[in-house]
Amino acid sequence: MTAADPDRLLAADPDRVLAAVCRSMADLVAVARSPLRRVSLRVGDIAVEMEWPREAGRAAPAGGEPPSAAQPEAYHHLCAPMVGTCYLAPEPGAKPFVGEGDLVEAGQQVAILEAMKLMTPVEADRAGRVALILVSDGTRVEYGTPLIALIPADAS
Amino acid sequence: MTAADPDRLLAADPDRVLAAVCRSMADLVAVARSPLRRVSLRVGDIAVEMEWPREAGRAAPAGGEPPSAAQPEAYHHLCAPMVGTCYLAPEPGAKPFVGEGDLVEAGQQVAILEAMKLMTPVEADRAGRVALILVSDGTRVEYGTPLIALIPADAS
Amino acid sequence: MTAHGMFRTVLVANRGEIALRIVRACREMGIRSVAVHSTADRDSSAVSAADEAVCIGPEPARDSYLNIPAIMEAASRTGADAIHPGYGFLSEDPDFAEVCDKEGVVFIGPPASVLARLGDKSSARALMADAGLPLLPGSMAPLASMEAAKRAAGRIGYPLMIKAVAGGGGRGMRIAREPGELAAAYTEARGEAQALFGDGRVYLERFLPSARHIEVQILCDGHGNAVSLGERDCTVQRRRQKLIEEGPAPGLPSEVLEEIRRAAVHGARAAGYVGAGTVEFLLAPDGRFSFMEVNARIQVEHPVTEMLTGVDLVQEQIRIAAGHPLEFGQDQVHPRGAVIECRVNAEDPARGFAPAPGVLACFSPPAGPFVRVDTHAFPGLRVSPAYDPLLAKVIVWAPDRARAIGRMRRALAEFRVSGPGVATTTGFLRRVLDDPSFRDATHSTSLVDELLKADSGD
Amino acid sequence: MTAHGMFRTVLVANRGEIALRIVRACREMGIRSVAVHSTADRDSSAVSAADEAVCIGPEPARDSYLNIPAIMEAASRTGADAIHPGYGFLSEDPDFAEVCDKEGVVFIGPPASVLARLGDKSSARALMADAGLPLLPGSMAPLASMEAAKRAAGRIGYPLMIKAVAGGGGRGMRIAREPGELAAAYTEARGEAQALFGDGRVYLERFLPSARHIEVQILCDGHGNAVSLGERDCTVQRRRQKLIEEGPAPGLPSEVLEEIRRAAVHGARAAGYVGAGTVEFLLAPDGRFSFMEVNARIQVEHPVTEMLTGVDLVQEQIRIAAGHPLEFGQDQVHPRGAVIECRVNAEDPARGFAPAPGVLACFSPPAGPFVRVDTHAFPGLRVSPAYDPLLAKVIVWAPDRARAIGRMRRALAEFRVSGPGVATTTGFLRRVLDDPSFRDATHSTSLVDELLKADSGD
Repeated sequence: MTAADPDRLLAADPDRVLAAVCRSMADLVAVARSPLRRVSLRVGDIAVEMEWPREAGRAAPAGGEPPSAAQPEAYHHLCAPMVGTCYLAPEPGAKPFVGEGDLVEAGQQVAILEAMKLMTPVEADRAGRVALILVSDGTRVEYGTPLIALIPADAS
Repeated sequence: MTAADPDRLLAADPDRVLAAVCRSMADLVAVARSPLRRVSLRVGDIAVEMEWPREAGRAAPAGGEPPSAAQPEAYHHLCAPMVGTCYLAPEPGAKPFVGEGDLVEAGQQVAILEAMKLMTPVEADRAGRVALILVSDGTRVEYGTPLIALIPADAS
Repeated sequence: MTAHGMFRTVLVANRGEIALRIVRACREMGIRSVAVHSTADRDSSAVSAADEAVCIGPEPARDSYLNIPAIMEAASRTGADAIHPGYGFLSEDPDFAEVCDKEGVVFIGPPASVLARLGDKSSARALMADAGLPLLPGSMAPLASMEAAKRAAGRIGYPLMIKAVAGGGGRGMRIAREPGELAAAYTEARGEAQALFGDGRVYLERFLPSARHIEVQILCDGHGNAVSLGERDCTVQRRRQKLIEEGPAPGLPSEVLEEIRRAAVHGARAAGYVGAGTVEFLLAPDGRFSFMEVNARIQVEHPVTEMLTGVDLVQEQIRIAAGHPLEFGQDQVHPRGAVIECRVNAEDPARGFAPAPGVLACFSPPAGPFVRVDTHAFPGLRVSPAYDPLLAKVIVWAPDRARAIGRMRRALAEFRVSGPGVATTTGFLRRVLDDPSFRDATHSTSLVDELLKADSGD
Repeated sequence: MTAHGMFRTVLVANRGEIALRIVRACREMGIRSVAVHSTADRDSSAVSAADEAVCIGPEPARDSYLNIPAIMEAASRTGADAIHPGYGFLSEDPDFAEVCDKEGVVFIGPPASVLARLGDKSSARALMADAGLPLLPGSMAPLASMEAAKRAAGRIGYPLMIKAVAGGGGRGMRIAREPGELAAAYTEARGEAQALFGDGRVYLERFLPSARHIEVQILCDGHGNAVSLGERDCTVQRRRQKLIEEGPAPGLPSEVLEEIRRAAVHGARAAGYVGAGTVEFLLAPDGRFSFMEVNARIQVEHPVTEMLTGVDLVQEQIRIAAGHPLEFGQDQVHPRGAVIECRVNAEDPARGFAPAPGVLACFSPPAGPFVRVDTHAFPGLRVSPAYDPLLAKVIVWAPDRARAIGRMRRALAEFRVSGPGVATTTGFLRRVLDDPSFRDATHSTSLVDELLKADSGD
C-alpha cells in the first residue's frame, strides 16, 4: 500500500455509504413525471449525479439477452487463519498435502502456516474438490489471504 | 442562512434531514403545473438539483398521452439586475408600473430598483403578459432575484 | 538502522488516528512505515498512508491488535527494525516489550522492566513514595481480603476509591462514599479488574470529589537527560474518561505548577524512565498535589503539548528509541500561549454516552488558523463498534485561554459529522466550553457529572 | 459598534479562501459576518460559513466583487459597520475606501489617502526615498516619452525593468536586457498597464536577475504604534507570481535582516500607515537591499507570519480598524521555528502553468501536526476560470527549515485533488522543494525559470 492510494478510500464500500443518498435519488427520479436529464444530490462531502443521454428513449436496451443461467457456482475459499508463511507440503521436497482436482474431507489438512517459528496446520472446513491452489509453496500470506479454492461437495 | 441552522439540522437525525429535503423537492416537482427544466434546493450541507432536458415533451414515455397542445410555455422571468430595493410604482401611493394580466412591450418599465440612493429602472427585455408579480413593493432583492413572471408574447 | 543511526522501517502496532499520526512522523523523518491492521481496517487512513500494510487478523482486537505473534511475524517479514505501539492495545505491555527485545526489534517505549514496575499501580505508588513524591492516603500493598479492605478504609477515611492494581486510564475503579458502600464497591472493583485485566488485585486510595487533574509530559533519553514539557489540565472528565484537555493549567498558582513539574521529572528519573511519558497528579482545592500514576506511552492528548512547545513528541519518541540524546535541555523548553483539545467521540450524550458508531455519510472537520485536527475518519468510513469511539481530536492554539475557547467554539461549530445512527459529543463539548466554571477555570473533575445531573433533574 | 468598541457586523468583500479566513476570524471574535458573492459563488465555503449572504452580481468580477454600489447596498441592508476587502479586488482601491468613509462604514485597511500614495508606485518610491530607504536606481517620475525612457535607461544601465506606475503584485512589468530591447519593452509595458490598470504610465528601474525577494510584515495601529512581525522570503516566483513563501529568510546575515525590518517599520511610519501591511524589498547578492513596494492589505502569504509569531493578523486588522491600540510591542514579538507555505494552484505546469479549472471530483487536503491548510475548496466545487486559480495554501511549521521541508514534502504527498480537466502545481512545488539550491537557500528569483528551462532543454 503506498501513499498514492487514498483515492481508493473514497470509493470504499460505496453501497453502504451512499445507501441513504441513492435511495433518496431513486425517490426523486420516481416522482419526476417526465424523463429527466440530470439529477444531482450532495450531502456534505458526498456528491451524486445522474445524467441521461439527450435522447434517453433511444438508448434503452431493446430486447437484450437474458443473463446466462449457466453461471458457475461460487468457489468456497480456504483462507489463511493468521499472518505467516504458507507451505503446501509437510516438508521441503515432500508430496503436497493436496493437488488440484483432489477431493478433500472436512478437517483434512491442506497446508501449513509458519509464524514466529510456530507451525499451524490449515484444514478444510468443509468437504469438496480442490479447484485451484492460489498460492505457491513458501508464499508469505496475511490474515485472510485465500489459499485454496474449493468446489464444495454439496454443490457438485 | 444563519449560523444556527446547519447545526440544528445536523444535530438531528441526518437521515431524516435528507429525507425531508428530498421530500420537499418532490413536493416542488409535484406542484409544478408545467414541465420543469431545473429545480435546485440547498439546506446547509445538503444540496439537491434536478434538471430536465430542453425538449422534455419529446422524450415522454412511449404509450403515454401526447403532450397537451395547450400546455403553457415556461415563464420568462424578469430578474433584478442588481442588489437593491424593488419598487413596483414610480412613487409611494402611485399606480404600479404593471399589474398581473397586463401586456408589456419590450423595453417597457416594470419596476424600479434603488441601490445607494440610485434609481435604476427595470425594463421588460421582451414583450409578454404579466403572469405573476413575485415581489411586493419595497422588497429588498439580491442580484438575480426573479421579480416578474412573464408569459412571452411569442408563446401565447 | 541507517548510517545516521535511525531506523529504516517502523511497524505501527495500532490503528485509528494515532496510527496515522505515527505514519506521518515516520514519513517526515524519512523512515519507511508498516501499518498492521485488522480486516475491519483494510481501508483505513493509516493503511493508505503507510508504505506497506499487513493484515494481521479479524476485527476483534484480541485477534489482531493484541495478537503478539501476528505482529512479530509482520515485523519480521517487512524488515521492521522498530515497533511503535501507539496508545492502548500493547503500548504498556511488558511482555510485548520483552518479545520485541528477544526478536531484536526496538520497542519504541520504556524498557520492559520499567513498564512492569509502573504498570502495577501498587509498585508504582511504592516507587514514587520512596522517591519522595506526595501520595493520597491509601493502602500501599494490594488488599488481601474484604477484612483487610475494611481495616485500611477505617485508617484512610471516606470517601475512597477502590482501584485495580493492573488498571489505568480510568478503568477498574469504584468509589465508596461511606462504610456502607465499601463491600459492594470492593466486590465490583475486583470483578471488573479480573474481567478487564485478568488480575483481580485492588487497593484503596482516598477519593477527592473535587480536584483538578494535572499531568506532566516528560521526555527522558537513554543518556540520563530528562525534561518536562509542561503540564496539561485534564479536569474535564466523564467517569474518568477525559473529554477536554488543555495547557497550561489555568487559574493555578505558578509555584505549585512548577513544583508539580519538578516532581514529575524527579519521579521519572527515579523510575529509570526512557521515552515519552506522562506523570498524573490530583490537585486538591487546598493546593496539595498527589501522585496518581504514570502513563508509560504517548498519550491521546499529546498534541496539546506539541502546540504549546513546538516539540513533535512522536518524532522525539522515535529518536530516543534509536538511541539519540535529547536535542534540547529544560531551559530550551518555552511553552507559548494556550491550547485546548476536545475529543470528538462517536457517542450519544443523550443516551448516556452510549457508543453511536455507523457509516459516516458526511465528515467535514474544521480547519483554518491555529486549528489542528487529528483524525483517521473520512466520508464513507464505517466506524466500528469494536474499537475506541474517538473520531477526531480538535486542538486549537491562541495567545490566551479566552481566545482559545472562542476559537474552539468556532472550530466545533464548523465540524460536520453525520450518518445513519451516528451521534457525536460535539454539542456536549460546546456546553462544557460555555459553562461559567470552566470559563473561570474554577471547575473540578465533577463538572461533567454536575452538568449531566442538571439535565436529568427538573 | 458594541459597548466594547468592536464592530457588530463585518461585510466580507471578497471570495475564496481569504473570505472564509475572514469569516472565521469574525466568528472567533463574536462578530456577525456577511458574505457578498457572485452567482458563481452561491455555494461557496464563505457563504456557508457566514451568518448572512447577499448575491451582488454575476460571475465576472467587474460586475460583482468590483461592483462598489452593489457592495455598499449590501452593507447598508445588512447593517454592516465595517467592510473587510481581503486581498486583490478592491482591497487597495482608494476610491472604495473613500466611499466607505462617506457611507459611515469602516474600511478595514489603511486610510484612502495612504492607499492612493502607496498605490502609485512612482509616488511610493519618492516617499520612501525621502524617508531614507534605499531604492534601486530608476526614474523617479513617470516617463513622458520613449525619448525620456532612453535617456533614463542610459543613466541607469542594463538590465532594467519597465514597470507600471499603477501596477503591483507582479503585473504590468517588462524586462529590457540591452538597449535593443528597450523600445519593445516600453511599448508592451505601456499597453499592458493601460489594459490592466487603465493607467498607461510607466517608470524604469534597474533589474536584478538574481536577487532574493524579502518582505516584512508590519502592523500599525491608529495610535502611533508600529511593529514588525518579521520577514518572509518570497524568492520562489514564476513571472513574479509567488509560489513558495517562507520565514525566517534562510541563509542571510541576521544583521541585514534586522536592518530590513527596521527600514520597513520606518517606511510604514513615514507613510502614515495604519493596519496590516507588507513592505517588499529586493536583496542583491552583495547584501544591499532596495525598497520595492508596499502591499497595503492582508497578503496571501500572511499565514507564514501567523505560524511564526502566533499573531492572528486578520483579527489584528479588525481590532486596529475598530480603533484599538496594539496589545503588544516590538519586544513581545518572538518568531519561533521555521515556516513554509506552498500555493497549490489549479494550473498545469506541463502547459506553461495554464489555468486548469473544473469540477473537483476529489479534494482531500493534508492535515496532522504542524500543518495548516487554508482553502475554500471541497469535493464537488466547480473551480471557475473567472477567478484566481489558488486552490489551497499549505503551510507547515517546524523547529528548523530542514524539518519544515520534510514536513512540507509529507503534506504535499498527502494532498489529493482530481477532477476532469483539473491539474495542480503540487508536483512542481515538490520539485522546487527538492532542488539543491532551494535546500541550501542559495536560490534566487530566477530559480523557477531555470527549472523550467531545464525541462525544455535537452
